[in-house]
Amino acid sequence: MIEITAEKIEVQKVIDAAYAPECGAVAVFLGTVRNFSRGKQIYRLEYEAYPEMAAKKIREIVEEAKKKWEVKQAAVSHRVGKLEIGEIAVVIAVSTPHRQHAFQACQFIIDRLKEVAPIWKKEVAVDGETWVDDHA
Amino acid sequence: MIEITAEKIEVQKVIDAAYAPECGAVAVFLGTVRNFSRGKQIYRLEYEAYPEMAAKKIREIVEEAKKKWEVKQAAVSHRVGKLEIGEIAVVIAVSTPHRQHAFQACQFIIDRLKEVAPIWKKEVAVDGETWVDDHA
Amino acid sequence: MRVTVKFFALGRELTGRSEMVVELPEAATVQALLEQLKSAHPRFAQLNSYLVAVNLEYAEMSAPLHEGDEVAIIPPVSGG
Amino acid sequence: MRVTVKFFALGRELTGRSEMVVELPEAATVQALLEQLKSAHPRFAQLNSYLVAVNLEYAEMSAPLHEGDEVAIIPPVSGG
Repeated sequence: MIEITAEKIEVQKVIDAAYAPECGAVAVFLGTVRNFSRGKQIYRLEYEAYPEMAAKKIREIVEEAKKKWEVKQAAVSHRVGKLEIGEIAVVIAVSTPHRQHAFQACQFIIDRLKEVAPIWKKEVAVDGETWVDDHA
Repeated sequence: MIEITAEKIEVQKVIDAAYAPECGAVAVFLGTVRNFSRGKQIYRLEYEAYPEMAAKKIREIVEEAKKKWEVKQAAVSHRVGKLEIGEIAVVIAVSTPHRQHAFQACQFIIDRLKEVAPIWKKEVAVDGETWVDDHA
Repeated sequence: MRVTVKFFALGRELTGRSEMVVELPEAATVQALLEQLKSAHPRFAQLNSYLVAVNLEYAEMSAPLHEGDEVAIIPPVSGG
Repeated sequence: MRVTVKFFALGRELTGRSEMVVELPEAATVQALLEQLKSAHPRFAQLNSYLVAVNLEYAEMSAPLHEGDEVAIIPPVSGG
Protein backbone atom coordinates (compact mmCIF):
# COMPACT_ATOMS: atom_id res chain seq x y z
CA MET A 1 0.00 0.00 0.00
CA ILE A 2 1.36 3.32 -1.11
CA GLU A 3 -1.13 6.18 -1.02
CA ILE A 4 -1.42 9.94 -1.12
CA THR A 5 -4.66 10.74 0.65
CA ALA A 6 -6.78 13.67 1.72
CA GLU A 7 -8.37 11.57 4.49
CA LYS A 8 -7.11 11.24 8.07
CA ILE A 9 -4.56 8.43 8.20
CA GLU A 10 -5.46 5.42 10.32
CA VAL A 11 -2.17 4.11 11.67
CA GLN A 12 -3.49 0.60 12.22
CA LYS A 13 -4.51 0.29 8.56
CA VAL A 14 -0.99 1.14 7.42
CA ILE A 15 0.50 -1.33 9.90
CA ASP A 16 -1.96 -4.01 8.74
CA ALA A 17 -0.93 -3.37 5.15
CA ALA A 18 2.70 -4.05 6.12
CA TYR A 19 1.89 -7.31 7.89
CA ALA A 20 3.89 -10.38 6.91
CA PRO A 21 3.56 -13.64 8.89
CA GLU A 22 7.26 -14.46 8.52
CA CYS A 23 8.27 -11.20 10.17
CA GLY A 24 8.81 -10.57 13.87
CA ALA A 25 9.48 -6.86 13.63
CA VAL A 26 7.57 -3.87 12.34
CA ALA A 27 9.12 -0.41 12.47
CA VAL A 28 6.72 2.45 12.05
CA PHE A 29 7.39 6.13 11.54
CA LEU A 30 4.77 8.82 12.09
CA GLY A 31 5.39 12.37 10.98
CA THR A 32 3.09 14.70 12.91
CA VAL A 33 2.40 18.41 12.92
CA ARG A 34 4.41 20.21 15.61
CA ASN A 35 3.16 23.29 17.41
CA PHE A 36 6.49 25.09 16.96
CA SER A 37 8.87 25.17 14.02
CA ARG A 38 11.99 27.29 13.55
CA GLY A 39 11.03 29.16 16.71
CA LYS A 40 7.59 30.17 15.49
CA GLN A 41 4.21 29.05 16.74
CA ILE A 42 2.43 27.07 14.03
CA TYR A 43 -1.33 27.19 13.54
CA ARG A 44 -1.50 24.47 10.91
CA LEU A 45 0.27 22.96 7.94
CA GLU A 46 -1.00 22.65 4.40
CA TYR A 47 0.35 19.75 2.37
CA GLU A 48 0.21 19.62 -1.40
CA ALA A 49 1.42 16.77 -3.61
CA TYR A 50 1.88 15.83 -7.22
CA PRO A 51 0.13 12.60 -6.36
CA GLU A 52 0.97 10.38 -9.35
CA MET A 53 4.66 11.24 -9.23
CA ALA A 54 4.83 11.13 -5.41
CA ALA A 55 3.35 7.61 -5.43
CA LYS A 56 5.79 6.56 -8.16
CA LYS A 57 8.80 7.97 -6.31
CA ILE A 58 7.73 6.33 -3.05
CA ARG A 59 7.28 2.99 -4.85
CA GLU A 60 10.83 3.32 -6.18
CA ILE A 61 12.15 4.14 -2.70
CA VAL A 62 10.41 1.09 -1.24
CA GLU A 63 11.89 -1.11 -3.99
CA GLU A 64 15.32 0.31 -3.20
CA ALA A 65 14.81 -0.48 0.51
CA LYS A 66 13.83 -4.05 -0.39
CA LYS A 67 17.13 -4.44 -2.25
CA LYS A 68 19.18 -3.09 0.66
CA TRP A 69 17.47 -4.89 3.56
CA GLU A 70 15.36 -7.96 4.14
CA VAL A 71 12.07 -6.08 3.89
CA LYS A 72 9.08 -8.38 3.37
CA GLN A 73 6.34 -5.79 3.28
CA ALA A 74 6.14 -2.00 3.47
CA ALA A 75 3.32 0.53 3.44
CA VAL A 76 3.36 4.30 3.14
CA SER A 77 0.47 6.72 3.53
CA HIS A 78 1.00 10.46 3.06
CA ARG A 79 -1.71 12.98 3.78
CA VAL A 80 -2.44 16.15 1.83
CA GLY A 81 -4.63 19.14 2.66
CA LYS A 82 -4.94 21.21 5.84
CA LEU A 83 -3.56 19.57 8.98
CA GLU A 84 -3.96 20.77 12.55
CA ILE A 85 -1.34 20.45 15.33
CA GLY A 86 -0.91 16.80 16.30
CA GLU A 87 -2.39 15.40 13.10
CA ILE A 88 -0.46 12.77 11.20
CA ALA A 89 1.13 13.79 7.90
CA VAL A 90 2.82 10.52 7.04
CA VAL A 91 2.94 6.92 8.27
CA ILE A 92 5.54 4.42 7.10
CA ALA A 93 5.45 0.78 8.25
CA VAL A 94 8.09 -1.81 7.40
CA SER A 95 8.05 -5.54 8.25
CA THR A 96 11.27 -7.52 8.45
CA PRO A 97 12.27 -10.81 10.04
CA HIS A 98 14.83 -8.97 12.22
CA ARG A 99 14.42 -5.64 13.88
CA GLN A 100 17.65 -3.89 12.87
CA HIS A 101 16.55 -4.08 9.24
CA ALA A 102 13.11 -2.71 10.08
CA PHE A 103 14.56 0.42 11.71
CA GLN A 104 17.14 0.98 8.96
CA ALA A 105 14.67 0.51 6.12
CA CYS A 106 12.01 2.69 7.76
CA GLN A 107 14.48 5.50 8.34
CA PHE A 108 15.79 5.19 4.77
CA ILE A 109 12.26 5.48 3.37
CA ILE A 110 11.36 8.63 5.32
CA ASP A 111 14.77 10.22 4.59
CA ARG A 112 14.50 9.57 0.84
CA LEU A 113 10.81 10.51 0.74
CA LYS A 114 11.69 13.93 2.17
CA GLU A 115 14.42 14.35 -0.43
CA VAL A 116 12.69 13.30 -3.64
CA ALA A 117 8.92 12.88 -3.32
CA PRO A 118 7.10 15.86 -4.88
CA ILE A 119 5.21 16.87 -1.75
CA TRP A 120 5.23 20.35 -0.26
CA LYS A 121 4.19 21.86 3.02
CA LYS A 122 3.21 25.38 3.86
CA GLU A 123 3.50 26.53 7.44
CA VAL A 124 0.68 28.77 8.56
CA ALA A 125 2.21 30.63 11.53
CA VAL A 126 1.68 33.74 13.57
CA ASP A 127 3.71 35.81 11.05
CA GLY A 128 2.17 34.46 7.86
CA GLU A 129 2.46 31.59 5.45
CA THR A 130 5.68 30.01 4.20
CA TRP A 131 6.39 27.16 1.82
CA VAL A 132 8.99 25.13 3.72
CA ASP A 133 12.34 24.48 2.07
CA ASP A 134 14.15 21.95 4.24
CA HIS A 135 17.05 21.76 1.83
CA ALA A 136 17.80 25.48 1.59
CA MET B 1 2.72 4.66 30.00
CA ILE B 2 4.67 1.53 30.80
CA GLU B 3 2.61 -1.61 31.14
CA ILE B 4 2.82 -5.37 31.24
CA THR B 5 -0.57 -6.61 30.15
CA ALA B 6 -2.47 -9.81 29.48
CA GLU B 7 -4.84 -7.96 27.13
CA LYS B 8 -4.36 -7.51 23.38
CA ILE B 9 -2.28 -4.41 22.78
CA GLU B 10 -3.94 -1.56 20.91
CA VAL B 11 -1.19 0.14 18.96
CA GLN B 12 -3.03 3.44 18.71
CA LYS B 13 -3.33 3.66 22.50
CA VAL B 14 0.42 3.29 22.92
CA ILE B 15 1.07 5.90 20.22
CA ASP B 16 -1.43 8.25 21.88
CA ALA B 17 0.36 7.80 25.19
CA ALA B 18 3.62 8.91 23.52
CA TYR B 19 2.06 12.03 22.00
CA ALA B 20 3.82 15.34 22.61
CA PRO B 21 2.69 18.50 20.78
CA GLU B 22 6.26 19.80 20.41
CA CYS B 23 7.33 16.65 18.55
CA GLY B 24 7.18 16.08 14.81
CA ALA B 25 8.36 12.48 14.86
CA VAL B 26 7.13 9.29 16.47
CA ALA B 27 9.06 6.07 15.97
CA VAL B 28 7.17 2.91 16.83
CA PHE B 29 8.40 -0.64 17.14
CA LEU B 30 6.08 -3.65 17.09
CA GLY B 31 7.35 -7.08 18.00
CA THR B 32 5.03 -9.71 16.56
CA VAL B 33 4.81 -13.50 16.65
CA ARG B 34 6.46 -15.05 13.58
CA ASN B 35 5.28 -18.30 12.03
CA PHE B 36 8.85 -19.64 11.80
CA SER B 37 11.75 -19.39 14.22
CA ARG B 38 15.14 -21.09 14.02
CA GLY B 39 13.85 -23.14 11.09
CA LYS B 40 10.86 -24.55 12.97
CA GLN B 41 7.19 -23.87 12.41
CA ILE B 42 5.74 -22.11 15.44
CA TYR B 43 2.19 -22.69 16.67
CA ARG B 44 2.21 -19.98 19.28
CA LEU B 45 4.32 -18.19 21.88
CA GLU B 46 3.75 -18.01 25.60
CA TYR B 47 5.08 -14.94 27.36
CA GLU B 48 5.69 -14.76 31.09
CA ALA B 49 6.95 -11.76 33.06
CA TYR B 50 8.02 -10.70 36.50
CA PRO B 51 5.71 -7.75 36.05
CA GLU B 52 6.84 -5.39 38.84
CA MET B 53 10.51 -5.78 37.97
CA ALA B 54 9.90 -5.71 34.22
CA ALA B 55 8.02 -2.41 34.57
CA LYS B 56 10.80 -1.01 36.78
CA LYS B 57 13.54 -2.03 34.34
CA ILE B 58 11.64 -0.60 31.38
CA ARG B 59 11.13 2.67 33.27
CA GLU B 60 14.90 2.82 33.85
CA ILE B 61 15.60 2.11 30.17
CA VAL B 62 13.22 4.92 29.14
CA GLU B 63 14.93 7.31 31.56
CA GLU B 64 18.30 6.35 30.09
CA ALA B 65 16.96 6.99 26.57
CA LYS B 66 15.73 10.42 27.69
CA LYS B 67 19.26 11.26 28.84
CA LYS B 68 20.85 10.14 25.58
CA TRP B 69 18.39 11.67 23.11
CA GLU B 70 15.82 14.45 23.00
CA VAL B 71 12.90 12.16 23.88
CA LYS B 72 9.82 14.07 25.01
CA GLN B 73 7.49 11.15 25.62
CA ALA B 74 7.75 7.37 25.40
CA ALA B 75 5.33 4.50 25.97
CA VAL B 76 5.91 0.76 26.21
CA SER B 77 3.32 -2.01 26.37
CA HIS B 78 4.41 -5.65 26.67
CA ARG B 79 1.96 -8.49 26.47
CA VAL B 80 2.03 -11.71 28.49
CA GLY B 81 0.13 -14.98 28.07
CA LYS B 82 -0.52 -17.10 25.00
CA LEU B 83 -0.03 -15.35 21.67
CA GLU B 84 -0.98 -16.63 18.24
CA ILE B 85 0.96 -16.01 15.00
CA GLY B 86 0.73 -12.37 13.99
CA GLU B 87 -0.25 -11.11 17.44
CA ILE B 88 1.65 -8.23 18.95
CA ALA B 89 4.00 -8.99 21.85
CA VAL B 90 5.39 -5.52 22.41
CA VAL B 91 4.82 -1.95 21.24
CA ILE B 92 7.26 0.88 21.90
CA ALA B 93 6.48 4.45 20.83
CA VAL B 94 8.88 7.37 21.17
CA SER B 95 8.21 11.04 20.39
CA THR B 96 11.03 13.42 19.60
CA PRO B 97 11.29 16.78 17.88
CA HIS B 98 13.58 15.27 15.20
CA ARG B 99 13.27 11.88 13.60
CA GLN B 100 16.83 10.58 13.93
CA HIS B 101 16.45 10.68 17.72
CA ALA B 102 13.12 8.87 17.56
CA PHE B 103 14.59 5.93 15.64
CA GLN B 104 17.71 5.73 17.81
CA ALA B 105 15.83 5.92 21.10
CA CYS B 106 13.19 3.40 19.99
CA GLN B 107 15.83 0.91 18.89
CA PHE B 108 17.77 1.44 22.12
CA ILE B 109 14.65 0.73 24.19
CA ILE B 110 13.80 -2.54 22.42
CA ASP B 111 17.46 -3.68 22.44
CA ARG B 112 17.85 -3.01 26.18
CA LEU B 113 14.40 -4.42 27.00
CA LYS B 114 15.41 -7.70 25.38
CA GLU B 115 18.63 -7.75 27.39
CA VAL B 116 17.46 -6.88 30.87
CA ALA B 117 13.68 -6.95 31.31
CA PRO B 118 12.59 -10.10 33.18
CA ILE B 119 10.27 -11.40 30.47
CA TRP B 120 10.44 -14.87 28.98
CA LYS B 121 8.96 -16.53 25.94
CA LYS B 122 8.31 -20.17 25.27
CA GLU B 123 8.02 -21.33 21.70
CA VAL B 124 5.34 -23.93 21.13
CA ALA B 125 6.46 -25.61 17.92
CA VAL B 126 5.94 -28.80 15.96
CA ASP B 127 8.67 -30.55 17.98
CA GLY B 128 7.64 -29.41 21.46
CA GLU B 129 8.06 -26.45 23.78
CA THR B 130 11.24 -24.45 24.38
CA TRP B 131 12.04 -21.50 26.60
CA VAL B 132 13.90 -19.18 24.25
CA ASP B 133 17.41 -18.10 25.21
CA ASP B 134 18.40 -15.38 22.75
CA HIS B 135 21.68 -14.81 24.53
CA ALA B 136 22.93 -18.40 24.57
CA MET C 1 3.51 20.29 -30.48
CA ARG C 2 1.73 20.71 -27.18
CA VAL C 3 2.79 19.79 -23.69
CA THR C 4 0.91 20.13 -20.41
CA VAL C 5 2.71 22.02 -17.66
CA LYS C 6 1.76 21.51 -14.02
CA PHE C 7 2.54 23.91 -11.19
CA PHE C 8 2.61 23.16 -7.48
CA ALA C 9 3.07 24.99 -4.19
CA LEU C 10 4.88 28.34 -4.68
CA GLY C 11 4.98 27.82 -8.46
CA ARG C 12 1.21 27.40 -8.51
CA GLU C 13 0.72 30.49 -6.36
CA LEU C 14 3.06 32.67 -8.45
CA THR C 15 1.49 31.71 -11.78
CA GLY C 16 -2.02 31.51 -10.38
CA ARG C 17 -2.39 28.29 -12.38
CA SER C 18 -2.12 24.63 -11.52
CA GLU C 19 -1.95 23.53 -15.13
CA MET C 20 -1.57 25.01 -18.60
CA VAL C 21 -1.12 23.71 -22.14
CA VAL C 22 1.88 25.19 -23.96
CA GLU C 23 2.54 25.20 -27.69
CA LEU C 24 6.21 24.53 -28.54
CA PRO C 25 8.32 23.94 -31.66
CA GLU C 26 8.98 20.25 -32.40
CA ALA C 27 11.72 18.70 -30.23
CA ALA C 28 11.98 21.75 -27.99
CA THR C 29 13.96 21.05 -24.80
CA VAL C 30 12.95 21.56 -21.18
CA GLN C 31 15.20 24.63 -21.25
CA ALA C 32 13.27 26.11 -24.19
CA LEU C 33 9.96 25.52 -22.43
CA LEU C 34 11.21 27.27 -19.29
CA GLU C 35 12.37 30.29 -21.28
CA GLN C 36 9.02 30.54 -22.98
CA LEU C 37 7.24 30.26 -19.60
CA LYS C 38 9.39 32.98 -18.06
CA SER C 39 8.69 35.45 -20.83
CA ALA C 40 4.97 34.65 -21.00
CA HIS C 41 4.49 34.63 -17.20
CA PRO C 42 6.82 37.15 -15.57
CA ARG C 43 5.75 36.00 -12.09
CA PHE C 44 6.94 32.49 -12.91
CA ALA C 45 10.42 34.00 -13.33
CA GLN C 46 10.28 34.83 -9.60
CA LEU C 47 10.45 31.13 -8.78
CA ASN C 48 14.19 30.81 -8.34
CA SER C 49 14.64 27.22 -7.27
CA TYR C 50 12.97 24.21 -8.84
CA LEU C 51 13.47 20.96 -10.68
CA VAL C 52 11.54 19.80 -13.69
CA ALA C 53 9.84 16.44 -14.14
CA VAL C 54 8.74 15.03 -17.48
CA ASN C 55 6.16 12.24 -17.37
CA LEU C 56 6.66 11.70 -13.61
CA GLU C 57 10.47 11.55 -13.73
CA TYR C 58 13.04 14.25 -12.91
CA ALA C 59 14.55 15.50 -16.17
CA GLU C 60 17.63 17.42 -17.32
CA MET C 61 17.35 20.91 -18.83
CA SER C 62 18.60 19.46 -22.12
CA ALA C 63 15.93 16.73 -22.33
CA PRO C 64 13.84 17.00 -25.53
CA LEU C 65 10.07 17.19 -25.13
CA HIS C 66 7.45 15.34 -27.14
CA GLU C 67 3.82 15.88 -28.07
CA GLY C 68 1.57 15.18 -25.07
CA ASP C 69 4.33 15.21 -22.45
CA GLU C 70 3.34 16.12 -18.91
CA VAL C 71 5.90 18.54 -17.55
CA ALA C 72 5.89 19.52 -13.86
CA ILE C 73 7.66 22.39 -12.18
CA ILE C 74 8.87 21.04 -8.83
CA PRO C 75 9.81 23.65 -6.19
CA PRO C 76 11.98 22.38 -3.29
CA VAL C 77 10.08 19.48 -1.74
CA SER C 78 9.27 19.23 1.96
CA GLY C 79 7.10 16.17 2.50
CA GLY C 80 6.99 14.00 5.57
CA MET D 1 14.84 -14.57 58.91
CA ARG D 2 12.52 -15.26 56.01
CA VAL D 3 12.72 -14.28 52.38
CA THR D 4 10.28 -14.90 49.57
CA VAL D 5 11.70 -16.58 46.49
CA LYS D 6 9.98 -16.26 43.12
CA PHE D 7 10.49 -18.58 40.16
CA PHE D 8 9.70 -17.89 36.53
CA ALA D 9 9.72 -19.70 33.20
CA LEU D 10 12.01 -22.76 33.26
CA GLY D 11 12.80 -22.22 36.97
CA ARG D 12 9.09 -22.27 37.77
CA GLU D 13 8.58 -25.41 35.73
CA LEU D 14 11.55 -27.24 37.27
CA THR D 15 10.59 -26.44 40.86
CA GLY D 16 6.86 -26.73 40.21
CA ARG D 17 6.49 -23.55 42.27
CA SER D 18 6.10 -19.91 41.42
CA GLU D 19 6.85 -18.72 44.93
CA MET D 20 8.14 -20.08 48.26
CA VAL D 21 9.13 -18.67 51.62
CA VAL D 22 12.59 -19.72 52.78
CA GLU D 23 14.01 -19.59 56.30
CA LEU D 24 17.64 -18.45 56.40
CA PRO D 25 20.26 -17.54 59.04
CA GLU D 26 20.56 -13.79 59.66
CA ALA D 27 22.57 -11.93 56.99
CA ALA D 28 22.79 -14.95 54.73
CA THR D 29 23.96 -14.06 51.21
CA VAL D 30 22.31 -14.75 47.88
CA GLN D 31 24.92 -17.51 47.45
CA ALA D 32 23.83 -19.18 50.69
CA LEU D 33 20.18 -19.05 49.65
CA LEU D 34 20.98 -20.66 46.30
CA GLU D 35 22.91 -23.49 47.97
CA GLN D 36 20.03 -24.13 50.31
CA LEU D 37 17.57 -24.14 47.38
CA LYS D 38 19.72 -26.57 45.40
CA SER D 39 19.94 -29.08 48.22
CA ALA D 40 16.24 -28.79 49.17
CA HIS D 41 15.01 -28.85 45.55
CA PRO D 42 17.28 -31.08 43.43
CA ARG D 43 15.38 -30.16 40.28
CA PHE D 44 16.22 -26.50 40.88
CA ALA D 45 19.88 -27.54 40.55
CA GLN D 46 19.09 -28.43 36.92
CA LEU D 47 18.59 -24.75 36.11
CA ASN D 48 22.10 -23.96 34.96
CA SER D 49 21.88 -20.35 33.84
CA TYR D 50 20.18 -17.57 35.76
CA LEU D 51 20.61 -14.26 37.50
CA VAL D 52 19.20 -13.30 40.86
CA ALA D 53 17.20 -10.19 41.68
CA VAL D 54 16.62 -8.88 45.17
CA ASN D 55 13.75 -6.43 45.62
CA LEU D 56 13.39 -5.90 41.85
CA GLU D 57 17.10 -5.26 41.21
CA TYR D 58 19.77 -7.60 39.86
CA ALA D 59 22.08 -8.63 42.73
CA GLU D 60 25.55 -10.11 43.20
CA MET D 61 26.03 -13.57 44.69
CA SER D 62 27.71 -11.94 47.68
CA ALA D 63 24.82 -9.59 48.46
CA PRO D 64 23.46 -10.05 52.01
CA LEU D 65 19.74 -10.73 52.37
CA HIS D 66 17.36 -9.21 54.88
CA GLU D 67 14.08 -10.18 56.51
CA GLY D 68 11.22 -9.83 54.05
CA ASP D 69 13.38 -9.54 50.92
CA GLU D 70 11.81 -10.64 47.66
CA VAL D 71 14.33 -12.73 45.78
CA ALA D 72 13.71 -13.76 42.17
CA ILE D 73 15.46 -16.40 40.12
CA ILE D 74 15.79 -14.95 36.62
CA PRO D 75 16.49 -17.46 33.83
CA PRO D 76 17.86 -15.98 30.57
CA VAL D 77 15.34 -13.36 29.46
CA SER D 78 13.76 -13.28 26.01
CA GLY D 79 11.17 -10.54 25.96
CA GLY D 80 10.18 -8.44 23.00
